[in-house]
Amino acid sequence: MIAYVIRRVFQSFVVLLVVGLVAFSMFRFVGDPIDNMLGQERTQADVERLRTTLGLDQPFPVQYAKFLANAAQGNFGVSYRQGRPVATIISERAPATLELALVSGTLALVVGIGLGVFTAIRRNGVASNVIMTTSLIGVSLPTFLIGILLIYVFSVSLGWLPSFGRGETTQIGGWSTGFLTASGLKALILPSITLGLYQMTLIMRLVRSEMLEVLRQDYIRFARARGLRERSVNFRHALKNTMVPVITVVGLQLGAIIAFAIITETVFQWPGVGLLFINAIQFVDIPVMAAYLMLISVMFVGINLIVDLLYFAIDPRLRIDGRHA
Amino acid sequence: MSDAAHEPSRLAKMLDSDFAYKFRTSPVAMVSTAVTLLLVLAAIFAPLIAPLDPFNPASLNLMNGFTPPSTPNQFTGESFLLGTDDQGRDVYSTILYGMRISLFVGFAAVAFAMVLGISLGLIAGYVGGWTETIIMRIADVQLTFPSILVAMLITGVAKGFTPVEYRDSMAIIVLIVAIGLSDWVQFARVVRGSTLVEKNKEYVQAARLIGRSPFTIMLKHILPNVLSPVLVIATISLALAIIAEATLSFLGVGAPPTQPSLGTLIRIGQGYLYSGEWWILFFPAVTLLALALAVNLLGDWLRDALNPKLR
Amino acid sequence: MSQPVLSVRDLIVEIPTRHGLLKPVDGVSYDISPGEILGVVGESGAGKSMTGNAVIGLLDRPARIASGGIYLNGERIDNLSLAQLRRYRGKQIGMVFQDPLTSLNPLLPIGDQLTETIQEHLGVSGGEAHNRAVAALDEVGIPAAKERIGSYPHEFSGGMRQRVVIALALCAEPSLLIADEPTTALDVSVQAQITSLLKRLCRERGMAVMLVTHDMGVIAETADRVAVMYAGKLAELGPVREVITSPRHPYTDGLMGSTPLASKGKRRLHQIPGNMPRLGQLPDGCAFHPRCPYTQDRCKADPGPRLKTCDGRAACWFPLDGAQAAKGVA
Amino acid sequence: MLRLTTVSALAMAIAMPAAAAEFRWAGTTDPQTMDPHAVNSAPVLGFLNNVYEGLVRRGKDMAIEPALATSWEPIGDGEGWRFTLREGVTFHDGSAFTAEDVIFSYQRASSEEADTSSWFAPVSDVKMVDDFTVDVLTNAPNPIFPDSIANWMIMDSGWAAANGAERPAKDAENHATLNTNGTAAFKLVERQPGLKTVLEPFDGWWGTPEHNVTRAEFTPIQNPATAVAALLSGDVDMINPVPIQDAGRMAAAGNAKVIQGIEARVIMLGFPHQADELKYTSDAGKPNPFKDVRVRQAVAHAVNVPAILQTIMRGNAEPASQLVSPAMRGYSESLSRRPDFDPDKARALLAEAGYGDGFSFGLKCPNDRYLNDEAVCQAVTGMLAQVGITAELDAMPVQNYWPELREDNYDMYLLGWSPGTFDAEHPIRFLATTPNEEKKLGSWNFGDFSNERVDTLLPLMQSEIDDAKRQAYIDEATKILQDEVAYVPLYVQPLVWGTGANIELTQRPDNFFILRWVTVN
Repeated sequence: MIAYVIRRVFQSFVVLLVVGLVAFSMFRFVGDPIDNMLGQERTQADVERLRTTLGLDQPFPVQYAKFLANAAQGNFGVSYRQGRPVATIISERAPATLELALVSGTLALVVGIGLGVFTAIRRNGVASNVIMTTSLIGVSLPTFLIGILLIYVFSVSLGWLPSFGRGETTQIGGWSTGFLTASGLKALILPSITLGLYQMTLIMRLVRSEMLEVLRQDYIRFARARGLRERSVNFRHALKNTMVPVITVVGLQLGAIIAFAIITETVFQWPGVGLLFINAIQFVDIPVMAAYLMLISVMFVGINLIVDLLYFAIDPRLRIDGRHA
Repeated sequence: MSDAAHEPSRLAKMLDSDFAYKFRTSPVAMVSTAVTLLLVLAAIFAPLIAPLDPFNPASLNLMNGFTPPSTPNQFTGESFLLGTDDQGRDVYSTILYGMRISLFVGFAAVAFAMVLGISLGLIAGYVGGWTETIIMRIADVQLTFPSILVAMLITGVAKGFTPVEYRDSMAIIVLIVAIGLSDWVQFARVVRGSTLVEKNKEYVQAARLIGRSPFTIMLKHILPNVLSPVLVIATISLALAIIAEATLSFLGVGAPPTQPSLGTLIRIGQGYLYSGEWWILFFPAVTLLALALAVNLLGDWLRDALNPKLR
Repeated sequence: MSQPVLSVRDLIVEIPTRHGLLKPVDGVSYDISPGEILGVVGESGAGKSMTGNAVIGLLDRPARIASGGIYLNGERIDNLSLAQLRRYRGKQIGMVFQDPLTSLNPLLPIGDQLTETIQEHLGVSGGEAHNRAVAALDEVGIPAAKERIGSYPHEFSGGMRQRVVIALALCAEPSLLIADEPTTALDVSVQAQITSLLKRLCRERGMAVMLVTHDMGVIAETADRVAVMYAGKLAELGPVREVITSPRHPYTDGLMGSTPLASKGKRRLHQIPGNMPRLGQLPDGCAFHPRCPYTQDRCKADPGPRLKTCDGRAACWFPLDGAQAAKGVA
Repeated sequence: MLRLTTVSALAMAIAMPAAAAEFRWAGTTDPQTMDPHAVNSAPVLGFLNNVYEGLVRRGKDMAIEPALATSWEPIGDGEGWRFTLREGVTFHDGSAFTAEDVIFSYQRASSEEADTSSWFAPVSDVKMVDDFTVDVLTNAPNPIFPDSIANWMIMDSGWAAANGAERPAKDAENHATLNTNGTAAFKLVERQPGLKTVLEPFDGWWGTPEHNVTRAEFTPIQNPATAVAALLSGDVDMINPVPIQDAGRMAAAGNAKVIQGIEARVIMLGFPHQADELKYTSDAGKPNPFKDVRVRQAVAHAVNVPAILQTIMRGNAEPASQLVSPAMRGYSESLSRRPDFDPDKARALLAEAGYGDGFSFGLKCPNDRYLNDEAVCQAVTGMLAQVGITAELDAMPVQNYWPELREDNYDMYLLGWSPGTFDAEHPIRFLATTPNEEKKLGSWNFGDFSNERVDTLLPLMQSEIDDAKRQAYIDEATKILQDEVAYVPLYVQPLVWGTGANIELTQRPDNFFILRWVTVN
């Protein structure tokens, strides 16, 4: 199993390098940072000088190699826009995104699995059909529209919830949290619903179809034939088996939450890394973009790895195979 | 049995199948198919139905801008069924034409993803070995990034590589490729899975033994067996592609404003949400919702009706 | 004879479809006494599994019991609510399915699956349940039961798994065991072990066993009586020996003719011409008449007689006597 | 902390009359830095005007008024300017303001690392006469010098030295990036880049406060629709800008007000004056029609500016006839008439130029730089199509836009220009003079418009002290630009701010938000 993990980590590392190269090669198409950094009255000489200072005159593989060399030492460079170390900026912004992702991920997981199980057990019930059909509306609405709609209804028309930002945050060490104040919690509601809704419907539909599949299995019939309670059959026997295939997708979906946060954070001006990234694109803040993409890939690769390891925890069949792998 | 003349026709057989029966007895399937068909037809025949051609700038009168639905314009006195946008374009016409682009991009992207995914999936499953490892690794890597981000990257890179003078005309093609490339993994995975199963079945082994070429085997024996999951994925992907196109266009990296898709229309309309011109956002959004919902419902129903095991 | 453990009376199971009402089980009646093994035999689709599922209340929708009665130790159980029925399952009626590979939850150790069943029905403590689980495994012949109780299903071979399944079905000491093709998925060598295990348990516990199979050979070696089903109906019911040596129903005769049986010695095997019709396409008259070598006009017009109305053995207008059977389908 | 917010929220709910209050505002962009010399951009300078002060400042009407200098006068015959400094001024940290800080701030702001160094191009030296007198010597007579340094902010030399921030840091961080020590009415108490920036009134300010703000919090909200939602739901007290289309409705909403003014920015169409061929569409490679003045005139007549203003700008903008708005110094009153909307004349001009059958070309346009820029370009496309010339529009984010223009990738483009000096000379220098890298001339003249007379007029207007003569030079240049249709000025971009109904403030035409003019009722 250790060999397996080592192999996966190594593969992940290669993936990271490739992703980084692709992402980095893209930067030069985003635009030119120089114009944003120099004022209206800049001269061509200023432009050339700054270009050289930033190393932008070099071919991008060279830039990438330099970036990697620095990144390996934890140095992601200095933001063109803010003139501050990228690592600092990202660590300031990360709590906002992680808290948002945590809440919406939990929401998506709990509600998604709950409703998925419900609709699978009550397969032909009226409530299930209503839930299934409404869930499709959730999948059919682009995230940005949902966000706009929620703001319009709950902030502007009803005035119940804040329309943007994190509200009041509390600083605990290097972590700024919105969980400890009323306004921080209120500010979390709309963005996390917006962000979580799509994943929720996805998880729900997946859990439902997997669970229906499992409920057709012989061991479920056998469990029923042994006179076990429905609750035990559904949750002890069926749900656990449902989780095996669900975990991969759910893992990836939770990762996707962080990426999709870009759109939600833009709509709600949520001061997380997603908004930072969008701003960085607009400003062609290459160090921030590069660091963000690397961070996201590290996270995805990490999630993938965790998902693989979770398989071992859940499915005893793999533990045997894993030992030999 | 002896009377071959009374052998039911193919069509009759099809209409009598369980599938057709399930279809006829499911109101959801009927309605969603009807809505999808209606919207697709409306998009195809947009030039015949639409009162105005929104792509012809010469036909526009700016003074018609912001005319509310079915109300005469205060300057020109003209009236439009669903009102006009900021440029004085008839919203009804722009929706018809916008849907054309959205659907074209959607269908083309799914077709692209399908061809790519099925081919790679078949090859990976059938050939195995290193080929398989490489293909599925690429798929894994791509899966680690959400499709919308992949599409954004591809659009960005493509924009950079396209010579400036072709950029606008290429925008739609780039969009198709970007969405298609971000979506092929699903197909590849399912096809590969089924291929692995089918490959070892006796009839395929038999076909191999009698010396059929791998290509023929894949095409004639394996492919038909994976068609129903592929059909379901394709339907669901169509809805996803339409939404992805809308999202990309909403973010401003999709269809150009001179050829607005539904997403572009929503992006434009969003700016008028608080100013009272609700119709500029509302009608395209409802159309997008109706389209995506109908296709999704259809896909969902197909999944239940054909019941392929989808992972 | 003591009171039968299971009595099935005129059982009809219906499936409504767009082609009309199908009756996969149509007017079936039989009893099983304690310590007796009733073999239910027939081609696939004859309604034998459906009968077993109906008894334990596990019919898949839209199939439903339309009429008739099922009595367990004299109590009627076909009209019970799901919650009431659940108390009978496992406790009074055990069931074993065809494929031991898929019958066990792959994610739970077999011990857990045993103890949860024991605790559910016998209301004993965890420790006691554990002991009984070990005992149950012991009883079905799992070596080193104590050590293996924590193992997962995939760690057992096919035959061992079926033993585990049987242990699971019997761990709450039911009076009736329904074994649905318990040996079909197993290697031939293992098959015999499992059938003899079933036989042993039946005798030791005085349990009634309903053995559903398509394999006449298994019936011949295991069952006391046999019920032959064709197209949802009982074709013949009687003691195994009699049915095998002198079948009265032409279908049974055909079935015997196509089965290699040690007891019958060397002879040519015959095929029954044609296939069993699909339920939606049953012919008028006796369902077997298109394939029957002895068909007469009445068979085409009138549905086959009920067993009761006949001699209680074969549901046939013109049952065979021993001499005819010997000639067979020449 | 929590209790505190609740209390202040309660206080606001009860709406205590004219009580001191907390004020929250939002803008599209976060100031990149808190260093007044590191970045020469409107968001930075506008924000820092609340924290730092210059020798002079602009009043509510944009007129120059004394700030850290109480008076100023020319030295000799245009050798420079002498500034008399205000006494008794202290920085936020309590240290005293003297001429030394002015010299330091000159050195800092004109250093190579500073983005503001071009302001000091005409300056040869700055000399300390005594503790409260400073001489600024110029290379040539410079009548508008005091006007040009309203954004030159004075930083405490001692504080900068103590914190190692003697020079601005453009691509790295230093103490002055996140901290300030100015003399203005507000001091910085919290700075979280991109998240929020908090100011509090400076008790030791030399002036008399006109505001009643006790704490002010700035949040960048990039999406204008979100900002409108935030204002309407009471989450912020002021937003800048308000999307033009929302202005009317917001004013009617009751809980918000709209404050409108005319900004200094003129929106115009630009042409390639030197290119030989068209670069886009099927006509790419054909001779460049825009070299012909009649074609440029035709464009000017084809664009229906009143219609654009009526619909897209919702009646919130004024048409423009020249490169500056009437509010700017040096505006040519006599040349205030812009070409009429006259499609027939446009068609006639095109026919005369030999383009009776029209042609097609590529129009470049930003989509996030100016108010409704993309919509305006679309409208222009439609209007040009009606006189027979087909524009293919390519709209893009501004970070891609400037490189495209710089590489001459356009057949026509949209440009907005706001003169940093509030003077008509500014656009002539940047947009209309023959590009000359060495002399820093015509650096935004993408189309390489070149006219000898305009080139000669520029130095004349730069050094002429006499207002009437100077105006004559400017008028002459403006006339040439109009006749040659160097650009087609369309309109002056409006300035639209939104505030809560209980807020009183003053909007300055340079779009700077000055906190010390805010009253929360």
